[in-house]
Amino acid sequence: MDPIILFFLFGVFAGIVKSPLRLPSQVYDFITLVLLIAIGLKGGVELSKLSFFTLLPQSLSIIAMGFALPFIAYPVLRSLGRFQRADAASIAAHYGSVSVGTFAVAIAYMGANNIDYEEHVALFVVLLEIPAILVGIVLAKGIKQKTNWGKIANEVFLGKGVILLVGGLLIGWVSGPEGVSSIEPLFVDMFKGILALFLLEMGLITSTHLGSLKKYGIFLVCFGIVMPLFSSVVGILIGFMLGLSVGGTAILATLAASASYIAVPAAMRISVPEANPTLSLTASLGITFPFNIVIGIPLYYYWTTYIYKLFA
Amino acid sequence: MDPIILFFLFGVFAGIVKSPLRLPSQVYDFITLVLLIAIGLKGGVELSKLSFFTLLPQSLSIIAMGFALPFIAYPVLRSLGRFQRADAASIAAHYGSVSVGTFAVAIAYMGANNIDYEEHVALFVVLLEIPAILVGIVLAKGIKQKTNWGKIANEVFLGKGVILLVGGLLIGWVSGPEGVSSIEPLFVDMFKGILALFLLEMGLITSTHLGSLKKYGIFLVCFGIVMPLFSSVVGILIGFMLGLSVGGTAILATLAASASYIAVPAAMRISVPEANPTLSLTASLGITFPFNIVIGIPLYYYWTTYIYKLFA
Amino acid sequence: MDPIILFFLFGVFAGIVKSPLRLPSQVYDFITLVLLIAIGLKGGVELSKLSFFTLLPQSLSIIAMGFALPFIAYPVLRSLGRFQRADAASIAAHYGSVSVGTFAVAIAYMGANNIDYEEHVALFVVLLEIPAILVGIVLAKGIKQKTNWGKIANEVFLGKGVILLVGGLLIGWVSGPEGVSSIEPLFVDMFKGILALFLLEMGLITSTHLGSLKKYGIFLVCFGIVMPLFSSVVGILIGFMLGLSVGGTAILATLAASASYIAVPAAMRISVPEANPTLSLTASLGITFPFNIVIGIPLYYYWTTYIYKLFA
Amino acid sequence: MNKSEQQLLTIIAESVLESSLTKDIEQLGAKGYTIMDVRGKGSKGLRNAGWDASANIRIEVICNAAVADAISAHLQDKYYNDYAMVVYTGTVNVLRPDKF
Amino acid sequence: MNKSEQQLLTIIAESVLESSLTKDIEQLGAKGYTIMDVRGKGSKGLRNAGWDASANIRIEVICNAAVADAISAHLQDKYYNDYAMVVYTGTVNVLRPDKF
Amino acid sequence: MNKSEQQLLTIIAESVLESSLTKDIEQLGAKGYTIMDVRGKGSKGLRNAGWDASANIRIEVICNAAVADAISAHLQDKYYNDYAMVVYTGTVNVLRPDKF
Ligand SMILES: Nc1ncnc2c1ncn2[C@@H]1O[C@H](COP(=O)(O)O)[C@@H](O)[C@H]1O
Ligand SMILES: Nc1ncnc2c1ncn2[C@@H]1O[C@H](COP(=O)(O)O)[C@@H](O)[C@H]1O
Ligand SMILES: Nc1ncnc2c1ncn2[C@@H]1O[C@H](COP(=O)(O)O)[C@@H](O)[C@H]1O
Ligand code: NA
Ligand code: NA
Ligand code: NA
Repeated sequence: MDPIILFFLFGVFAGIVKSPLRLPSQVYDFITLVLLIAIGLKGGVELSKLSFFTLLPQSLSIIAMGFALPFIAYPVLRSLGRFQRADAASIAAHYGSVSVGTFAVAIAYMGANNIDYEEHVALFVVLLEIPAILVGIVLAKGIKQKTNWGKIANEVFLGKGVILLVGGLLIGWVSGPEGVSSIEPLFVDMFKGILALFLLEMGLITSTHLGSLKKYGIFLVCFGIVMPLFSSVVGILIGFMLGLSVGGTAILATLAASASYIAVPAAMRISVPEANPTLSLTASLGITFPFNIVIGIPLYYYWTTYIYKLFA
Repeated sequence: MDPIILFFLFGVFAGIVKSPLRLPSQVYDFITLVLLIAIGLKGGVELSKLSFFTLLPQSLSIIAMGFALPFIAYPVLRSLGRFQRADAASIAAHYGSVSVGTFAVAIAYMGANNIDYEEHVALFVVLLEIPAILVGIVLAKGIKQKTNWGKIANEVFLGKGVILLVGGLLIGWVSGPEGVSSIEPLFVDMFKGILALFLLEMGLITSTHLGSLKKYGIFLVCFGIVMPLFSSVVGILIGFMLGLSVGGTAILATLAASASYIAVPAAMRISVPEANPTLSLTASLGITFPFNIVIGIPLYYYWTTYIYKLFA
Repeated sequence: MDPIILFFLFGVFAGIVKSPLRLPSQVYDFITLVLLIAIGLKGGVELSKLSFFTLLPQSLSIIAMGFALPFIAYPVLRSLGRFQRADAASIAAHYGSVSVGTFAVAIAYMGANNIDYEEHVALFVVLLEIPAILVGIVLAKGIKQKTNWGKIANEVFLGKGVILLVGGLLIGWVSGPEGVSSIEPLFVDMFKGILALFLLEMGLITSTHLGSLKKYGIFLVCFGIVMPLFSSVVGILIGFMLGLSVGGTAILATLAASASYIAVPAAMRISVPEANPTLSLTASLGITFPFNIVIGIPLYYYWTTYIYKLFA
Repeated sequence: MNKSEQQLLTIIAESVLESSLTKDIEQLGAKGYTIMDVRGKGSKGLRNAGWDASANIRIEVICNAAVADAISAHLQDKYYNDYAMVVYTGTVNVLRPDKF
Repeated sequence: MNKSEQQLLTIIAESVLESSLTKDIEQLGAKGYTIMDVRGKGSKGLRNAGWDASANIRIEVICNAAVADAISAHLQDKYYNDYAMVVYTGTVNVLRPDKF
Repeated sequence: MNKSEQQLLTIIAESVLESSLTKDIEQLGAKGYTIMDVRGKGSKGLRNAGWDASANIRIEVICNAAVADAISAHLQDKYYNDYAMVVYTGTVNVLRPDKF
């Protein structure tokens, strides 16, 4: 097992046994910042090699997926899960959006197993972050005159996660491969080590959400596993249709399967305050994140190879 | 354009659009510490190769420049700028001293363009930090009995910036090239990556000073551009006279042109509290720093090559 | 002299002259975390190559040493030092346990001088951390019904230092050499640079304890030097008996000689609150730590080679 | 010394509210505020500041009684139902009363 | 607005006590608390927060007078002799008095 | 329990003043102080603690009324014109009154 996954499990363990081990939040901020920029840079360098006409159909399909997924999750949460409207909308938004941490682990997985993939997938992360948030707000509030879309757009596009990814993408795109080579020792060579520390902290945070699992019952656990399985299949099909490589499709499947725990919680807290944040974070962090990084990613890769063999 | 400059511009942009993106101040402290030590170490290793008799004339000329520049800036600020005595003295001190961030970018510029320079220039940074502070205090207060020079010397020599640079210089000097090789992965290989993060934060800080620009009007903007242009010429002439290489002279020109925003503001705040710190920081951070790293450094290098061709 | 020692001395100097230089505590936490994990990982990778039957006798001997040393220190502190019971017990616990910082410097010393050693020595660090704490508590309180051993075990085994070392060991052990290679740029290549920053901060902290030296007099100073000298000989003999290499024995000697300043102070503060923490920290940080890293380590190595020659 | 009694209003709330709260406070007439990062526990559970989503801030506002009441009422109205939040007021003596 | 007077109990103590103190506070009947990291100086010398061993925390507890007295008495009894600690109380007006 | 009324003096000021302020406070007779890092806004503008130059500290001093007055007067005299600073006092009940 990749040591970075062990770091996560170690963090969960330390949290469960109530060790006083803690990463200062400033260190967490620093690590997140480096990861987000690193992901953006890598994608941006790759983008500079692609034409607009390659990217356009990919981008549109992926944005469409981001809009569609919450619409599938929402009725399930309302009817089977019996959640209140705001809660169902908020959870749906989390699952329509993406988790950068999961994406980073997927990238590390491909790297460790020497699987090729389109390195501009970082662009997909950015494209998937936002649509689900908009859908979530509309699902919670309906389309009212009153909704302050300007403020929401502000919140969403300028949030730490999105702006750092976009900034990294642009810097990588403008600088090109030689340009960024001088900053690679920090943003490329350190990537997996810093990701290990990030996952240690995610394990600690996850452990604080495990306690809520009992409270919210079996439905949330099932949803947190079945929804990513379903979304991953959607991701695989779209990747296949777009003609992505096996690796790229598996990453897209992982993105589809992942649930946000940075951008969406912050946006929902401001825009749909009546939704209970513990509910969505418990599902996304307490169930889906561990499931994806430990079981999901290899599984989605396996499914992708399977489907590609089937159709090829 | 070097990606580190793009990091700065990205920081300015994120600040202007009011993104919640922020580097915790503890991370800023950490980054600054690593940069200062790295610069000192590099200079110190080089110092160990030079004789006292090479360094003495260089050091004396450079200290003289540090004393002279604020005396040139002060009357301009008083008469043309119509600033109060304390404010003019404080701004003059900022421009007589140096900016370590600008120096780091200049070093990165030389590295990226394979331009040779005397690596002991880090010593010049230390030598230039202090004289201007003393001149600034004298200009503001006159030479009174009352001035507590002991306390000021303490403030100035033990300030974070100076002590870390001097510490790095001494450690590098004592250890020599082989000694420091084991710590190079952090202090050398990471240098540009960490500088990129530093510039991102500087961009964020700069953006908070842009708002004051309007308030303080056109004179400050002009001063913040013309003064470095003038100082750079002084730096080039001194570098030429000292027989420095083209790269070394261009760096000295950059040092002359740069304005402090760490050591001097802190010292002035304590020693000349009646000076308005917003005024000097707006000029030094809001105008001169961006001007120098984006336009100044290549320009000073160009001027230096021009002058060297003229006289050679 | 190794530059990392110069970083320590620089920190002490900056502290003594009252420079405002400070590492934010969050940065200290981050650096300590990386060091502890790095040490654990390295040891764990090595552990994976060894059989249980090699490790068992080593582990038992070393645990025995951890139990024995405080029993030797305690009567000396009580009779010669005239310390109160709680204070003597607490100091004894500090000297029976180990200092991870000293261990890191010893490792760096072996690396810099190309001296081979058994890399699983990190296991010894873990094994030595704990027994002395238990002895210290028993010495202070006697074996009462009332002592809440569950709570103490919790405190001791889950404390930041122990859990990170053990976590690192396990992750290294499970992942093996190839597994950890992808995170080596952070945990191996950066090791000495990060250790340098750690020692800078240790120097700053040490300097704040030098003031107490005068207050507690000559006995504490003598104890802080003689006790490690004595313990190092015990360590050398045990290393020799266990058939360790010269390097491994010198490291074991250093571990025996080192005094804790992280795990033990925290545990004593909770379990033996009536002991004065300034007393033990002054001895361990103000005297023994500097003595060990500057003089002790080379000395213990010299003694080890001497004894090995004598008997070989 | 010129001293005067003012209200010291303290708000403990989720960090995510920082920008809305400061905007509201200024609009309701306060001349300044002071913010610090804190952690805590209350009716909405443990907020240990391990990361953004579980961090709290504590805002202090020195102002006159009318402004303090206006802010309290506004917070009660706008945030109390949905957010982790505690508000309390006390009386303090300030120097330079004209500042507040 | 529904306001009521409560006690605001403030504890400044060594960071190492954080988990014991919060446990005690809750057991003695407080419904919540707020913690911040601080540094300082007192009878036990300078505690500059350079590292864990010299760091302080400041805990605020809003509670009724009985609970405040119980906590004060308990702290005095259990910690005052051996630890760096300062405790003080004041009166504040809180919104939503039912919370405390 | 032995309780007594004391003054709680709070200073919010630029971080750069930390060492001078603590020196002054001790010289004027206070037995201790507690410091925390804060950010804020006031008549001298926004101080968001992004870096040293824009950071604030908040100092709390428990002391008797005479010392509190002495400190207030001294601060007013020495710093108020040139620095971002707010000072206020309140009354608190302390345990172990002999400490202050
Ligand atoms: N009784 C209390 N005393 C002090 N702080 C409190 C108290 N109750 C809540 N808090 C703080 O206010 C925040 C929000 O409280 P709540 O809305 O009750 O969850 C908590 O996270 C604590 O930081
Ligand atoms: N007079 C005081 N005013 C404010 N804070 C104090 C005072 N005395 C002590 N403290 C704080 O309480 C902590 C413990 O105090 P002590 O037990 O006196 O060492 C100190 O480190 C300070 O943070
Ligand atoms: N009305 C206020 N309420 C709370 N804090 C304030 C207030 N005014 C100013 N402050 C704080 O005191 C600092 C200095 O204030 P000033 O001297 O007005 O710029 C500010 O940066 C704030 O942190
Ligand atoms: Na998703
Ligand atoms: Na200059
Ligand atoms: Na030992």
